[in-house]
Amino acid sequence: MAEQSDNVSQIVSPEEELFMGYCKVLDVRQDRNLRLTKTSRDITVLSKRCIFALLRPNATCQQSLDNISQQLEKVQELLYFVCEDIDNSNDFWRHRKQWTPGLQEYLEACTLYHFIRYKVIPSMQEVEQQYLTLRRPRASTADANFQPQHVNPTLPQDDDRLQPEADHSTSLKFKLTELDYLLGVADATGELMRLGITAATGLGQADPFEIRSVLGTVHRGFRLVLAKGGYDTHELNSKVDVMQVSLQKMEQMCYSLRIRGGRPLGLLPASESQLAADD
Amino acid sequence: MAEQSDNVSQIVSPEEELFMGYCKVLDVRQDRNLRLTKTSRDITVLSKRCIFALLRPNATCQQSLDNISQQLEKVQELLYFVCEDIDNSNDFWRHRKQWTPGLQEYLEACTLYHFIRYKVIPSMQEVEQQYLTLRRPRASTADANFQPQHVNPTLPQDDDRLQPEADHSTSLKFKLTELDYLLGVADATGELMRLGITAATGLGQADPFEIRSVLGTVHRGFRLVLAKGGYDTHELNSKVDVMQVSLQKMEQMCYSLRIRGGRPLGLLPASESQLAADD
Amino acid sequence: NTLFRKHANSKIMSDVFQQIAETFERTNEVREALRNEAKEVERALRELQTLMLEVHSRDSTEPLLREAAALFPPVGEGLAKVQRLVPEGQYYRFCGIWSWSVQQACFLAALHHCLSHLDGDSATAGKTNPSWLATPEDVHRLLHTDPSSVTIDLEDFLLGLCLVPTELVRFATNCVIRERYSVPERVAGFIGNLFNCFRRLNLKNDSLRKRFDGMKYEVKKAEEIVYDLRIRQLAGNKTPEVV
Amino acid sequence: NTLFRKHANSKIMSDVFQQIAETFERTNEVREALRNEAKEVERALRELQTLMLEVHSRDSTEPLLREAAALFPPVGEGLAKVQRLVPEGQYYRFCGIWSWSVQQACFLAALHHCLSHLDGDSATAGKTNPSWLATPEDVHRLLHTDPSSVTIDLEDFLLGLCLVPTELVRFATNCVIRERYSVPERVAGFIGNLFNCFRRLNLKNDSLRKRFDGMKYEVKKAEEIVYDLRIRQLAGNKTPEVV
Amino acid sequence: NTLFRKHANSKIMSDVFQQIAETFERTNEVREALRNEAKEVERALRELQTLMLEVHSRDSTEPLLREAAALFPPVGEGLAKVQRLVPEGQYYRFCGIWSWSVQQACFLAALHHCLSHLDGDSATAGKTNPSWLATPEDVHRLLHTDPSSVTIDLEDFLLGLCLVPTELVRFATNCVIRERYSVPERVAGFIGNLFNCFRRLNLKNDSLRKRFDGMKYEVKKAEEIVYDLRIRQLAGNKTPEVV
Amino acid sequence: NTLFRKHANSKIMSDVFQQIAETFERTNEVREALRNEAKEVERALRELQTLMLEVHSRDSTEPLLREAAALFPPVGEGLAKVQRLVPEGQYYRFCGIWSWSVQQACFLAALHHCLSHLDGDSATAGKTNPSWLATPEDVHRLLHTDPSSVTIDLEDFLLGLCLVPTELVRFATNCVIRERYSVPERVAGFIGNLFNCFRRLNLKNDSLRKRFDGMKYEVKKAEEIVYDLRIRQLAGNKTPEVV
Amino acid sequence: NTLFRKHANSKIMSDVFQQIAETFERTNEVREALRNEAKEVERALRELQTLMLEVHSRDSTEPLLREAAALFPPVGEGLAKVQRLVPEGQYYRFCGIWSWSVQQACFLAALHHCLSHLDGDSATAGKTNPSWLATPEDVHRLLHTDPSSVTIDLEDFLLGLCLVPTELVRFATNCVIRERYSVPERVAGFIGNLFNCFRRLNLKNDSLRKRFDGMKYEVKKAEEIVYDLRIRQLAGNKTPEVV
Amino acid sequence: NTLFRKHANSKIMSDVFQQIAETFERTNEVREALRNEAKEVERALRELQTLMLEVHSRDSTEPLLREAAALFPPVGEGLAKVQRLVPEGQYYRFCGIWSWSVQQACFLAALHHCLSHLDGDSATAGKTNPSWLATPEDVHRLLHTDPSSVTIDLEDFLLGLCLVPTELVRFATNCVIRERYSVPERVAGFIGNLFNCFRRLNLKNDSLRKRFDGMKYEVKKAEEIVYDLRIRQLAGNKTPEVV
Ligand SMILES: [Mn+2]
Ligand SMILES: [Mn+2]
Repeated sequence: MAEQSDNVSQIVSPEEELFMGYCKVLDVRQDRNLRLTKTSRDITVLSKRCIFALLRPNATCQQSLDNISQQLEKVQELLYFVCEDIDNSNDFWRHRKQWTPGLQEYLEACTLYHFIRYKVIPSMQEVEQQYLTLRRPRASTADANFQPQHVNPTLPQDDDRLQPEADHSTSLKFKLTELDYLLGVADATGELMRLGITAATGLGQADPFEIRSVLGTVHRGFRLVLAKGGYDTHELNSKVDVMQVSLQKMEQMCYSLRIRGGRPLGLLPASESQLAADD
Repeated sequence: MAEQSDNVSQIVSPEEELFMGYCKVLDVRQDRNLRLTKTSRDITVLSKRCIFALLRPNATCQQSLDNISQQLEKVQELLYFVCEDIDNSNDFWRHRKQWTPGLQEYLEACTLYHFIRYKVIPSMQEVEQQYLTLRRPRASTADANFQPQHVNPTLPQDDDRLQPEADHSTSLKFKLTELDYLLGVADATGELMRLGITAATGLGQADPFEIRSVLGTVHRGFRLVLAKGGYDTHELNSKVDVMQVSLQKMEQMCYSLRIRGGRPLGLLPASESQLAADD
Repeated sequence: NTLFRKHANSKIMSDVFQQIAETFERTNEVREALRNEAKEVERALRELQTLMLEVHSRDSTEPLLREAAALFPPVGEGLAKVQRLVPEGQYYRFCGIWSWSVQQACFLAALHHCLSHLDGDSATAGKTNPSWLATPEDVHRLLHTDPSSVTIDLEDFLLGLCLVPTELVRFATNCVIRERYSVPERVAGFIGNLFNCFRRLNLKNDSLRKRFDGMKYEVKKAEEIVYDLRIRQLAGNKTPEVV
Repeated sequence: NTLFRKHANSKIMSDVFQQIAETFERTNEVREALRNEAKEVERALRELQTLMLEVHSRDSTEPLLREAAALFPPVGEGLAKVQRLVPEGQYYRFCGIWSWSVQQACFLAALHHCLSHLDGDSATAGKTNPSWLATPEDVHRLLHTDPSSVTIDLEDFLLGLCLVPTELVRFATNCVIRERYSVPERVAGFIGNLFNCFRRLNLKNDSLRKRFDGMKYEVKKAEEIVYDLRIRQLAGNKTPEVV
Repeated sequence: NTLFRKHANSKIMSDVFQQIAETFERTNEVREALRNEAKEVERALRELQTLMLEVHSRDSTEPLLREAAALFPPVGEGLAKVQRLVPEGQYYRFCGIWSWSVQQACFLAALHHCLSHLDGDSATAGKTNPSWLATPEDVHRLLHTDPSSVTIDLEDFLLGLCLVPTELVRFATNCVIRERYSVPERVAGFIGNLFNCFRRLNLKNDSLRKRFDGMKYEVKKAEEIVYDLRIRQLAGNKTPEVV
Repeated sequence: NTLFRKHANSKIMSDVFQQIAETFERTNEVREALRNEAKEVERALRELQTLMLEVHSRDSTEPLLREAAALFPPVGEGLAKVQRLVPEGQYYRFCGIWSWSVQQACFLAALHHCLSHLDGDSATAGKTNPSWLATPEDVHRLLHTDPSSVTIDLEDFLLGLCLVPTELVRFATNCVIRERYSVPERVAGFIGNLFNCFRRLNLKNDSLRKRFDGMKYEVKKAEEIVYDLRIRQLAGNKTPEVV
Repeated sequence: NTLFRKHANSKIMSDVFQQIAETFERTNEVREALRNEAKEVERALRELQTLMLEVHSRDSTEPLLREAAALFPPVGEGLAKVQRLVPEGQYYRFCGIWSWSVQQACFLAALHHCLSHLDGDSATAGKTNPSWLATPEDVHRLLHTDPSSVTIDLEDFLLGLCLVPTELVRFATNCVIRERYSVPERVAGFIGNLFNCFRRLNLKNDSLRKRFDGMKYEVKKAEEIVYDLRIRQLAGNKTPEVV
Repeated sequence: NTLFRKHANSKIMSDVFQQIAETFERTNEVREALRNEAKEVERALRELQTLMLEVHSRDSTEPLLREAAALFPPVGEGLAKVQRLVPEGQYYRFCGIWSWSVQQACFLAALHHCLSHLDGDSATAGKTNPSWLATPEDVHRLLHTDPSSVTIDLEDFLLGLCLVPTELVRFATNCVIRERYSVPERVAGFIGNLFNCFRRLNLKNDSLRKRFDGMKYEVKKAEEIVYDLRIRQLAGNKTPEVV
């Protein structure tokens, strides 16, 4: 019986009651979607700031590297909340579309940081240990702005959440999939190319020939993965094309350095960046 | 002199110092951009919830209309922060791209609410008085999540902010431009069409012939504005095309009602929606 | 100390990629296997659908529904076989491959459930659920599966349900052609009720909201058939009861 | 009470739209006037640019810079005329119509300022700003305008600055062709310094970041010219001093 | 020392270009003038179209058609003004600038002509042409122009004609809503005729081809309205003969 | 009973369309003929272009230019044949069909003219025009046509001219490879002149605007070649003066 | 000194390409000829289609079908002419040029065959095939061709068949308008049959898949017409049985 | 009572369709098999391509070419397997499924052939063809196939060839980085030759036309590298003669 007048309490059919239950389950998912999207955007903003800082002129000095590593820790606090929100494998994969953009930007920042600090592209294990082992943020430091409100799930039956661990162990590990790792590294190659071109101008510390060979190795690795083909590679195909463009820009840069005597001569008083350029 | 070793304090050229000043000005704008974008997204989410509620079966009863009007007030609290953040005309227009999506969704919700409650499309004045007169939210109710952090502007010279009013008068009026009003009303016509088609099934309260004539009048009004042409109308052109599709869907609906005896017979026990259908 | 004394050791890096390539290959194999298995389910679904759609051109639906009931278990069995291939906890990673089939199975099960009620003989529909509207449990019952062997995601179930009204309206039209004048009113009652159910949801997900928008037109057509019968006194003039 | 007793009064509504149409028409008139005025500025800018770009094919730049200095005020005057038409506080509503001209004016002023320094004769550049890098005030000085009559938005100023290095590199190339071997080193110093300045910014705004990425290639070309001169002892072998 | 040996021809080159620049400038001025004039015509056309579109929401079209008839001459006058600016014999060089307006004028004139007939009162449509289908002469009559003052290119006329059926089908739908059940039949007859006429043309020009293909759907929609009315005995039961 | 009342006008409608169909057919035939004729011109142009582009891989251009001069008349003759098919005063209506060929002819003629000068032997280029820059008359002279038999629209001529700098820069590059170090300077002078001439035109037509913007890069490339030669004292140390 | 060492192979390279150029030229000529021939077929098809589509506006279809039967052979003859130009065994290489015409011919032949049956006089349709559904042989019979002279690819035949239901539904609508109430039922029966036949095919080819999906709407529309007639007792009350 | 009168033909209809369904199924199966086989070839090709692309980052290409030579036969074998599945005389009907693979195989074979020559050791390239330009026979030799087992369509071969210049220019760039300054000259000679050969073809097929247009830029880039080396006396000062 659809309600007639405005204030008669609506008589609801049994089927509609059933749907009110469904509505609650969908709302729980929708709220988690919104929370994850918001936090993912905040992670993206903070990670981009780290990337800009890493490309600044004074980025290579110890003091600014430490400062940037603190900023990365701030991102890890946000990732902790993401991790808590998708603490079971179903939610992890069901809500990937919401959290993967933020994670990829963070991985791009970590890869660039790692390369500037240790001169190597971090492996998956290194990323998981050094950048995805997340400690529960002390309430005070946690920026109220990013504190995700948990909607207490009224209808557990759809919500296949694992029993939350009894004691909140101090740290969570964010599960890194191969695809997210590759997508993060692929974006980082674009920033490495920027680092390389600045170096070729003599104003940066990096060695363009070095960056060219790293980009070459990463590009070959991606081709190796893609040779297998398969569904996941769709997301990677466009990234590999962009990487090829970056690689060829570095090749052009090294080409013009080579025909001009091979070394990036610092415009300013000659820096000791006279490196034996070999391949 | 570009820094050589890692820890030598960087000697910065006078020109670079000048740019550090520019950097601060740009950061102030960038932070305001981020804040406004976030708040605008929150406004969009809340407004969409109001629209869904208005299209629900029991929406027309007094009790749920009051409930929805409270939700609209919650949106007004967010608009208050937007208003505070762009309290001078320069920022109002400079950051329009950030706040207008949220405002438009809010105007869509208010127009639909107003039509369901008072059977008329609100005029610009009515919208400004009833929906854009914003009171300062009491600290407690303000959801910490949306509290915008003000970055204290270190360099006033670019930040052409008017002297903030001495006493925080209790209410602010959000300046409604003709373009934003039209964009909001245009989107609302899509939801009115949904209301009309549900009514034509006999399950809704509205009168499909009534909705068709309202859509016709709004569409004619938009065409009148567009006849003048000019730059602003670019944004409106696509909305008017969508409106024409909604109008023609309503015409088809009324057409099939007419050839079947002209009245939407409620499937459920005959409701008194026997309205003299005239145009 | 110069920044780049150490050279990125390309040897270590190509091992990193070699490993990843192998894991990718394993995931590809899982996807290939899932895809082949899903093709089997699609074949069984096509047969079930062909049979179910004959309801529009048969006088009595009862024998057809019994025949169709036998075609559900193979679909259920196929879905279980697919799900067995899914690595632990990765349902939502691969479910895109056969979620269309889950929707089709829910649609055909809900149609079957509803048509059995329409025949006023709830025998075929099984005793437990008196309502005409199927629930995920009813789908499991027809498919001879249970939530542990086959996951029916709520959104896939609802997307499947949205496809029922179109078939019901076509069924009602053909009932009138076969002079079974009592059916349209009960069909209109089902569809009106289902429409009100969906209006209870906060429909954010676009595909679900689009299908719900489409349902409105089926409600109207069902109402028109009742109207045609009512003004020609072809159906009992008692007000249509929402069963 | 039925929901829709009152009929939306179409008469009132068409008045609402009539009013809006009128306000739209007034805004259109403002835009039209601004557009016509902006065309005048573009014409003056084209003349100024044609003259300034002859710096690449002239032996001495000094007379050319003096001639060009006289072409800046008409541009400034045009910009002021445009801005006078802008309704109070609506600069950022309409500025899209002539922001390109503001960027071009800043670019040509900064180029003029820098070339005057290059000639080691800061007379033409006016006494106040010893640095080779123009500031918004220097642009106002050349245009004979002030912040109240003509707004120079910071982002437009920076976008204009980004266009200077490309012209400077072309100028350095032609200086070498004219055997004025001292210029390239100072040009390379300016460009290197400007590049480091931009690296101080948190470049979010895409168009600014794209132009900054482009500047890297000009830095490299400038360095290559210095390198060519250095290995052929054509320029004094003292290290290039960043002025 | 000069960079490029003194070239006698650089002096001559600029003279040659001087002439070219002048001819070029003249053509630009013509284009500029034509564009401004065309903008005026477009504004008048938009106003005429807004009024004509009200035929869908007005009960009687007759007063509206009279009102609209008064808005055609300004359009005709605008088109004549544009054409006067075209240099002798260069119509096809510049006609791209206002060909859209010519198509719109033909469309609205043909619609006006046809609606006047539909009202069974061919008075307004002028005595001479009893047929529903407007000819270029009818367009001239409404615009108060003649072939010498305004050229109506055949393809523009046909492109305009193709837009009439869509409006007529919408008009027929709204007539049914207003219970004017006699109109749809005559609309269906006219559209059927027009479609047959177009089919005899061997259409190569893609845009004309595309619009003609669209007309197929309008013919079907018009027939479906007549069908709805006939099956419910809402319209006279004469079957129209389309010769 | 007939659905559509017997319409006198349906008879008239088809007559009106009968005429339209005939005019339509005639225009299609003209277009068909023009297209076939234009294909012949394109074939002759392809041969001429193949020969002209061998200038980049030949040591001496003089014999090649003489050979190419003989391939221009067939192109001119083809263009005249096309133009003869165009109905009186409708040049601009159909010229889209072969305007690309006119541009190519102007481009190759201007290139031929310029290369003859570059060889310091203005004989082949004919006495009359001592300047590097070909004029429409020069194009007619090479094609053995005159303005009455073949129309060279100014915009097509300018579009053709814009293609010359790219070939000249490629020619200069290959001259350096063949150690003919005097050519690049004269090429840079010519391209600089041509760029200045084009800059005096107030370019509105987008395709011309785009090609002019492209020319900027050719000017810079030419200067870079002269720079490379000058810094290595490989070319005479006179700086060419661009007047 | 020469830049590229004298390559023996550049001589060989051009020989290799000489051969390639010749084979290329021959294939182009074949394509050219096929295209011209196909244009003739398209012209004949357009005439046939114009006549066939008049079936919607004629009271009796019988004379029209006889007239149309005479227009099929010219189409058949044109197709045979095209096929004769195809080099041995390369049908599928070039058939893309006229496959659209083959589809149209099959569509119009199947429509003709079906309409003859609808008239209850299978005489015109020839004795052999009593069924409504034309077979490729029926198409050959109408075209006066045989599989050796004209290949009818199965997919083209099926694509043509898919176009029949739309015309039949339009034909049924107009029959109701002309009060020939017996036709719609038989049309609904035929379309229902055709849809079931197509559903047995496991359709992978996208264009065929898309047209089959379209047929669903025609089945529903046909049922709705039968519903309209039945509810108003306008057609015989026997319910046709789809076997 | 049955809905549609008992139609004799519905029985016959399904028989006719039965045959059609069978032929249709057979073609689907052939396509399915061809697609699976083609996937294997694509996988082998991707592996071959990944290895060949390492030529840009390896110091000496000779060992790499030997390694790659071993990866060609599996590709050839896969192509032969695909072709064996093609029904007699229907190559062109299905070849679309693996034509991309044929083009890639030709591209990689031609690249392999050319790089072997570049290394001045034509041994690896097989004795017979001393020229840089691979012929279809050379492709067959590398793939260990022959024209009877694998058809290499001329257009696919040419499309593959068009991809070689881009790789060669990149190879030349990296050779300069590795200070192997003799390579670019020979690359420029080869690309110049290839471009001239292609220009003699009258290209109608759009994809081939587009790839040929792209080759222009590779020719220019190759010339610019030779120019850079020649101006810095980094390469032997012989000017290559392109005959
Ligand atoms: Mn990035
Ligand atoms: Mn909306």
